Amino acid sequence: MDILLRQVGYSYAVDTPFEKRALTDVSLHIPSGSYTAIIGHTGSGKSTVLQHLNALLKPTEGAVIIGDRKIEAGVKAKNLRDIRRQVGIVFQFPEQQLFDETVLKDIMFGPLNYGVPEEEASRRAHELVEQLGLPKEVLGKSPFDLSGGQMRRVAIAGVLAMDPEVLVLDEPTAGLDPRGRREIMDLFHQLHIQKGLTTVLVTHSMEDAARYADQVAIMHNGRCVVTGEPGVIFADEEQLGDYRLEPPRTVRLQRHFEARTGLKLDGISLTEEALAKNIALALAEGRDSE
Amino acid sequence: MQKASSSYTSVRTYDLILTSMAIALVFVSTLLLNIRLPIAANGGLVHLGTAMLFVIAILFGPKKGLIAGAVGMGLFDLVSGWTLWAPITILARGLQGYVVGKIAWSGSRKGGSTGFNILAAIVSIPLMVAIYYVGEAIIFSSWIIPAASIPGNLVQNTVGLIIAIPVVAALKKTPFFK
Amino acid sequence: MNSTILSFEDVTFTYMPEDESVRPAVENLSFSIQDGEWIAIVGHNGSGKSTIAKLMNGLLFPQQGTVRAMGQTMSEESLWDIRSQMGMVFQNPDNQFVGATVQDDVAFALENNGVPHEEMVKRVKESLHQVKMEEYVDHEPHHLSGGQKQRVAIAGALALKPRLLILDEATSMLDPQGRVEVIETIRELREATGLTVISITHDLEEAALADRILVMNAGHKHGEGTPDSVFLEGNELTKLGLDLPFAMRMTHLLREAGLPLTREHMTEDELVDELWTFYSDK
Amino acid sequence: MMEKMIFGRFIPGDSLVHRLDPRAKILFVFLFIAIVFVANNAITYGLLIGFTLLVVFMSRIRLYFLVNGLKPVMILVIFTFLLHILFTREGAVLLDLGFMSIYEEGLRQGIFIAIRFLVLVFITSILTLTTSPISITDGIEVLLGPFKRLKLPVHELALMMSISLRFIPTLMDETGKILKAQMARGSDIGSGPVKERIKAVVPLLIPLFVSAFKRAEDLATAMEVRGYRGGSGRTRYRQLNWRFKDTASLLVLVALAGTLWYFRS
Ligand SMILES: Nc1ncnc2c1ncn2[C@@H]1O[C@H](COP(=O)(O)OP(=O)(O)OP(=O)(O)O)[C@@H](O)[C@H]1O
Ligand SMILES: Nc1ncnc2c1ncn2[C@@H]1O[C@H](COP(=O)(O)OP(=O)(O)OP(=O)(O)O)[C@@H](O)[C@H]1O
Ligand SMILES: [Mg+2]
Ligand SMILES: [Mg+2]
Repeated sequence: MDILLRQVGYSYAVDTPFEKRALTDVSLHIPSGSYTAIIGHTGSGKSTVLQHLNALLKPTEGAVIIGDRKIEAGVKAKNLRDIRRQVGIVFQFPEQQLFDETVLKDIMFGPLNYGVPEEEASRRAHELVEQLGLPKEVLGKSPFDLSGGQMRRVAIAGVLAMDPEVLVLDEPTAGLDPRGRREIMDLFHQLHIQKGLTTVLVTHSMEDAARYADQVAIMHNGRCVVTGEPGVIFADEEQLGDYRLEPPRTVRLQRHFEARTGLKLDGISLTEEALAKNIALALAEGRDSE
Repeated sequence: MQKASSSYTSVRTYDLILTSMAIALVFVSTLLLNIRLPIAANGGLVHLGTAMLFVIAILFGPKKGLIAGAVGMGLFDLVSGWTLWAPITILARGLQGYVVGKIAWSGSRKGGSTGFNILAAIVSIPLMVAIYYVGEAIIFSSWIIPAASIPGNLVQNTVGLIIAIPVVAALKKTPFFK
Repeated sequence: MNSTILSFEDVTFTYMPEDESVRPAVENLSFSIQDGEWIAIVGHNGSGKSTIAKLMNGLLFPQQGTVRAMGQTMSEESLWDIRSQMGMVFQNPDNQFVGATVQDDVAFALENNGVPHEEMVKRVKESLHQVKMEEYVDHEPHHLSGGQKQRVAIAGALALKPRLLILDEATSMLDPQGRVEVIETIRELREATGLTVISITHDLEEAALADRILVMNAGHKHGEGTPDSVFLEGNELTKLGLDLPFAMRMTHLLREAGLPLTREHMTEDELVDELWTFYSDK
Repeated sequence: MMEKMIFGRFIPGDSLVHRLDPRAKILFVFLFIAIVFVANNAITYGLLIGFTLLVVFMSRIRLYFLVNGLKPVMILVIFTFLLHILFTREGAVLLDLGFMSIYEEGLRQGIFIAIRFLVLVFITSILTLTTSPISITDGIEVLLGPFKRLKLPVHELALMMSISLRFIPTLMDETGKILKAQMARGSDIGSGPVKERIKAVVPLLIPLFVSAFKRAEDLATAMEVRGYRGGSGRTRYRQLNWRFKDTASLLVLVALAGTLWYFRS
């Protein structure tokens, strides 16, 4: 399912003395099956953009086209439930949405609301708990009896259980320890690959954006200023600096290495593994050519 | 709600903060959470402040019920243009919270009996309505005008009751109350 | 100079003493911290780090062993005196801000300790200056970023002129910029005042800044030492659910890619240096 | 942000009224409420209007803003006025509409009550418009001071109020987030059949409670670590200063009461 933002503007608290413009003229195309990372400084409008993707916010200017639905500023949109089922959203600190008596019921909450039959919902819950690396026993426990990391996983399962076509993630790993962070990001990537799930990730981690995304969008002062491939975006350090962002660590190390040795690596290394390989290669070649 | 360390001071501090949170919860539910119902009174817009007040009084008893009702809703009046009503609200909602808590907690029930919880809320309704009626009668110097707000108050309270009971039941099942 | 400011002697604590099957959150733990040191405590989720922090300032009392701080044994009697000499900053910036405005919050601990008014005004100003938040005296918490709130929390701790500052994952909920702000603040404070700092963290880059690292695993002390010596364990740490600093991960990956790197590198500079020698050697 | 909307009732400023001690302002409002009931004829009500406008003027709050913020209250004023006209049947008939008549006394009553109502609303609103909630809390704490002897936990009450004020914006943000998160899971208190809307309340309130508990626990720990152990032995950072202008403001009110009494019929 393609999502298209067409010159979207959004203001909070319209028609009050506290009106606050959050987005201006944002155009962004999220192709079906892509993995898009949205990066930008704090307050640049990333979360506001995200909430347009499943019509939790409606643009005050411009239009958002989600699949075959069009949500236009000033036009009353009816029946947004379908959109919200197709576009699942994992908020920052999603464990805050847990409420039900047991983990099983909580995971089934979304699907049941959207009319999925009981057995099917339960089947999905069982499957997801396993997929997310949680022990089977948690299904019968109260979500409030779990550790922080487990709660986060259950909340994510609650969104995945609706079987969305698009998965929207707002800093899904904030506050987790390094292992938890890595496991969850890898899981999203796996889903993206295996199920062809269109994925949109808001993150402060340039490393994650570089590692996983095939399209990167930079937000700055409520505008979407650049979109492009990570290899191109993260190579342009000057531009990143203009938007108060730093390149990923791998890129910084690569530049450092290049400056010191005078060798030039091919392209730009977006993952640690790639960087190691490139450096090894360059050094080997450097030797040969002497 | 057991805290790991339970010296006298820490229990009191926690209690104080819990009460502050209760005030904030009542305020926020009054301001932000509205349900529109297809009925005429109040234009159909019902806030969840009353429901929240019932829940708090039932879960935490008369003292917190009193403070959450009086301060939470009184504060709401103060900051949202109904300053003149604040004294009435403080009295009516404080008493309402107290009565609900008192009945729901009578005989060491501690809000554990659904029957008593419902009874508590029902008993508090005429009390709250009457205080508002008398208070507004003084402001307006009339016994007729304040009658206009009775239906709205009744709807508000009824919806509060209908919502509070399942919420209490659900909350009682969370580990915080075991 | 090198006096012990805090020590644990064979401390065991369990949240559920009645339940034998639950393992203690902290077991037979001993360590000591010298005046002026910066110690990092690292460990996976649930390894007992926060429990240690709570034992340090008498929020919890051990079932076995002794906690000593500021030259006194922790007890109901000495507790308030000890607390007045240590500051603590917690993980969630929102849940520790008591005052209605920045200055009220910084003054809170002073009020509790009965500091006279003129002195309070002076100290509030001083502490806010130390964390570079003096321009924000009248700001309300919800108008501050996470990093700013944490700096206010640090100022609130500093106002009492503590000898020891404990940070329990104080940076883990912040965005990268907020994290840098807070770590910078701590660094500068240490340079200026020689404050003893205990930072509990998941962030190994942050831990690498400390003088000494204490590694926790499932309630036990796994080991302790300088960052260099601790990180030398390499994959052992990864097994404990921890990460390695970036430069070290790269060192390992480069080795896997066939480069015969001889040493472990803690910083990028060192790593690039060796790569360079390697290249220029030919 | 949303919190500005509620506390937006407080308009920071530097007028004489803003600078009065909150205790003076609270006492002023209570005294004023009592005094208003002294008025009973055209002159006294006229004086009240004059006095109120003077206070509004001195607060430097634009009348437009004051009236605009009070729209729902204004509707009530009009409603009250009409009811008095319709239901009072004393004095000469001013207008005979056939199906009903408007009496002189009704009109008089209607106007007077409306005026009383308006001056009350204006003066009480001026209090909250010129005093920050936290100053009001400070004022209340000190004014309630004498009740400490009756074992009323005044210090605790004031601390509770200030903590709740501190957490209201936080919980409001949180409420917004939970609302959206559950909406994304297909449960919405804003649309669908009534039964569904009511059902959608549970998934909303439980997380809100849980989050409040969590915050309470964290905050209690943080407060204790910072040496909080009840009200005794504490000093105050915020100081209130009672100055001459505060006494003067109350004296003016006494003068007003005297004048009203004199002109009362
Ligand atoms: N509910 C709201 N009411 C009013 N203004 C808001 C609201 N939410 C966000 N804003 C404002 O809109 C702008 C964009 O906010 P947004 O949350 O989209 O930023 P962000 O890029 O997600 O930031 P962060 O990285 O801190 O999460 C900010 O200036 C913010 O203050
Ligand atoms: N209040 C409590 N009641 C019961 N058990 C607890 C409590 N707090 C912590 N525990 C348990 O004690 C152990 C140690 O917890 P602690 O919070 O000290 O870990 P931590 O290292 O700080 O973890 P994290 O990195 O998640 O903060 C865990 O197994 C935890 O489940
Ligand atoms: Mg955001
Ligand atoms: Mg911890």
